[in-house]
Amino acid sequence: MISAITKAFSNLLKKPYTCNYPVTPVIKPKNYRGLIKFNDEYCIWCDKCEKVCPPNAIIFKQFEDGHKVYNYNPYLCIYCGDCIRACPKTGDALWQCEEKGLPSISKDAPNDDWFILEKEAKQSRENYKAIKAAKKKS
Amino acid sequence: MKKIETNSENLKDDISAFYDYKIWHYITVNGVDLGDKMEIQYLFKKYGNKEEVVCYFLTMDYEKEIPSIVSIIPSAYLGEGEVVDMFGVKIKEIPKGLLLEEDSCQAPLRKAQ
Amino acid sequence: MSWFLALFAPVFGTLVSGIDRVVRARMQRRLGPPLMQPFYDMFKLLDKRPMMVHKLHIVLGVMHFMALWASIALFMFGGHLLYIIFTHLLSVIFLILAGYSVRSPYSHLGANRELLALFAYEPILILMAVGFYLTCGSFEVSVITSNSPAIVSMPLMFIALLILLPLKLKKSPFDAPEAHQELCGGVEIEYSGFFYEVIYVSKMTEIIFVYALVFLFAGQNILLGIILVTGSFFLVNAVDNATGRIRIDHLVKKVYATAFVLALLALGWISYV
Amino acid sequence: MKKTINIPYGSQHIALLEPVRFQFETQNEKIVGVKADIGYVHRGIEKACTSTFEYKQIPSVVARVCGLCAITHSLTYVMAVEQIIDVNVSEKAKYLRMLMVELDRIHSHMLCLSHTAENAGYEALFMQIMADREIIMDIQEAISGNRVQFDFVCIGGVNRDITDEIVKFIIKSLNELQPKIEDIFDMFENNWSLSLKYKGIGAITKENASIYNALGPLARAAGLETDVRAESDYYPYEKIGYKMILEQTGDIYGRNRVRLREILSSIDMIKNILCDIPEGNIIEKVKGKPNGESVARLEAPRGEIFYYLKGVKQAMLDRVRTKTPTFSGIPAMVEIFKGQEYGDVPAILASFDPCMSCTAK
Repeated sequence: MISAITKAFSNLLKKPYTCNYPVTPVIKPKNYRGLIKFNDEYCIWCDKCEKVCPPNAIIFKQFEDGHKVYNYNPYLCIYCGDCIRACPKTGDALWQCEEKGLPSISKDAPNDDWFILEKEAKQSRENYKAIKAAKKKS
Repeated sequence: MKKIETNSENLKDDISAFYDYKIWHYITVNGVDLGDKMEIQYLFKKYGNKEEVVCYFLTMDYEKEIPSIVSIIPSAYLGEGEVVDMFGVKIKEIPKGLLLEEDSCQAPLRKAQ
Repeated sequence: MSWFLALFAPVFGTLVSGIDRVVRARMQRRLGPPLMQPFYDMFKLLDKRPMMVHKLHIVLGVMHFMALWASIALFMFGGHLLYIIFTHLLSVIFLILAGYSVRSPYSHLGANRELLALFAYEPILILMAVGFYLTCGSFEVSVITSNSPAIVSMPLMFIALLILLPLKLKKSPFDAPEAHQELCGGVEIEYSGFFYEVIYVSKMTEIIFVYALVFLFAGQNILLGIILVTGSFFLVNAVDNATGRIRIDHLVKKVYATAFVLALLALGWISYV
Repeated sequence: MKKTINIPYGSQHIALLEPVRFQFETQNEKIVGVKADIGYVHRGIEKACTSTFEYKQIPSVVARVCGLCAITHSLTYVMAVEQIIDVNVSEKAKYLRMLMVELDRIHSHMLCLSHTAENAGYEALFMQIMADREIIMDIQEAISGNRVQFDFVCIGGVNRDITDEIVKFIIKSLNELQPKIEDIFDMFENNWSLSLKYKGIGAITKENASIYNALGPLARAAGLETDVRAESDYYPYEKIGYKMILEQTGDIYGRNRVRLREILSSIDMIKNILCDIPEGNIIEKVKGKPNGESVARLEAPRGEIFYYLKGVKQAMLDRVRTKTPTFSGIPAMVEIFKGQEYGDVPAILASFDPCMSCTAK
């Protein structure tokens, strides 16, 4: 107990462990798992990342002429990196940066549009398939 | 996993003949839905050696009632309570409502629903 | 001067409480809250909606604060030490009655413990007053503060008071009556909004009362008084950061075994010398 | 006649960070009856694993059962899946998994110790242990890229390799941590108020521990020899110097001692692991769909964790059963509470290290 008391006094002179977080930034280690970045120039549109993603944070929407658009929801992403490992063009088309994802408050409703988009994307695939099938027939 | 079959009549006799709290570590009670029947498993492991897990199992109809093993293993009421809640099976003297409430979805892990 | 001190005692108490929180945080190597945090808390509590159980509960809470303030005012005006101690006792009894007046089990247990703690420290406070009478020849605070320092003639009594400090300030090891992990604050749990603020302020005003008693040991020597107060302030905080909370039955036993015995010894010493 | 006061403890309580409710019947603050109510936050993860997610995605899902034992949940699941679909994991991946599990054990034990200290009213020790725990969190962040949710293991191996730089960093940090742990050990051993709070409080006998199926540190503090690390040969624990840590007292003091000694032995084990990590692939290719049943057990910081899987040649599993340590520990906990003082309840409860997000998964 005496040693603890002396420690309490000596701690008064030492620097605190904690920091004033939003004002003083914290140091992140190298290879921190952050947001997922995408470059459509190199993408081969194989949809593998979409299939493996556990929370469905990557969605490809397909248009009638066949080209796809990549959509990514940082608020749904769990930064597990499964998409990066599934990607055949890792580093060029899809990579994980060290940037931290920003928090969101429920007022912004970041996921509401996303779930609508999810349905639309599903529908767009089916539409495209139907168009393709119709073309084959003709 | 070593599986030993039993049935609802012999369950209590089998378990009480087999279980000694000084030798066996009771792991849990587990339920598996086989589509039209239920399989209830009682899993045990021996303390301090590397033998495999021993599993006593019985198959039962959804509506039948099986006896509880709480009189033999006092801590089994949690595992049995979970099976009762999740699969809606009937076990004697084990009430519903350990994990789920009255107004929540009943027997969520059953396949028919 | 006395008017000023008596009137602004709650404000000083709040300020000391702010310093206390910063010191405690630094002793744990944290940054801690800003100095004015207790004031911010008070402003926040003003905005909250009071949800009180019944009127008697409110009245007892307010009476607790008023009695405590009155005892401090008596002190600042140099009144009779026994009156001061008994006014303070009255304020604590109001709080205990408030604890019993609601049906929450935490409040009841808190009141039980508060009562036990009262049994532990009240005799020692009275013995201390007797000690002052024996050394200074009077119970009047104004007489005691114009005499030579009483700590010279009864150091053991001062140590007894030091043991009581954590008990009165609700700091470990003697914070069982409040014990937020067990009782969520004990007697104060059913207060809310503005009325909780009254209890909150009176908790901080109590700091002034306790350190005023410490100051009394310095007599007319103001510099010594300041040294005693700051020294005991840091010591209490250090002990708070070096011990856990002991149980209420241990608390009563330990306080009687140490502080009460020391106080008796001090009295014996004074009358012998 | 003594008056009985019923004290609800939880599901929202200052000292209890978990949604569980204990109802204590007390007479003069002595507990005469206890009821436990779990299941406030049932999230249906077992259902989600069999209806929404494919078996390859589940390691990420079960990791979110609990933040503290994230690695043990996904690892036990992965071990069970690997048994079904016959994947042989390389030695290197096994070593890396062991490394992560032991790191997880250290930080979880430290968290438990700090809570035990805080609930005994010793705030400064809580802050001190939490500050020292940051060292382990930094190591974990360096290895896996995230503080809490590691997502480190995957079916067939591990996701990230370890570099020489990280190895050096780990050894440096662990050398820094060791004297700090010894310092904390000294505090728990010699502090006057803590010995009043811990010694002889919340004790369980070896007999009762095995009747009520106590697990992990709770059982080992009572002298019951149960540790999955010694009961399976999946991981080469003997090679890296595993010793079972036993105490005989069974009280809070004994449990704290078990945890502290396990931290020290885990530090030694990690150093041994880092010395002889074998060469090899970290990940094996996985093909096929699970068909059959399997079980897997692992020693989580709180005790035995158990997974039962059943697959029927589909990408989705037929049944995932999770048995978590706290879930089986509750009967023993209820038994310990009887006859204790209410004032000791927070410290006793914290010394069990209950994890309700695991219990009601």
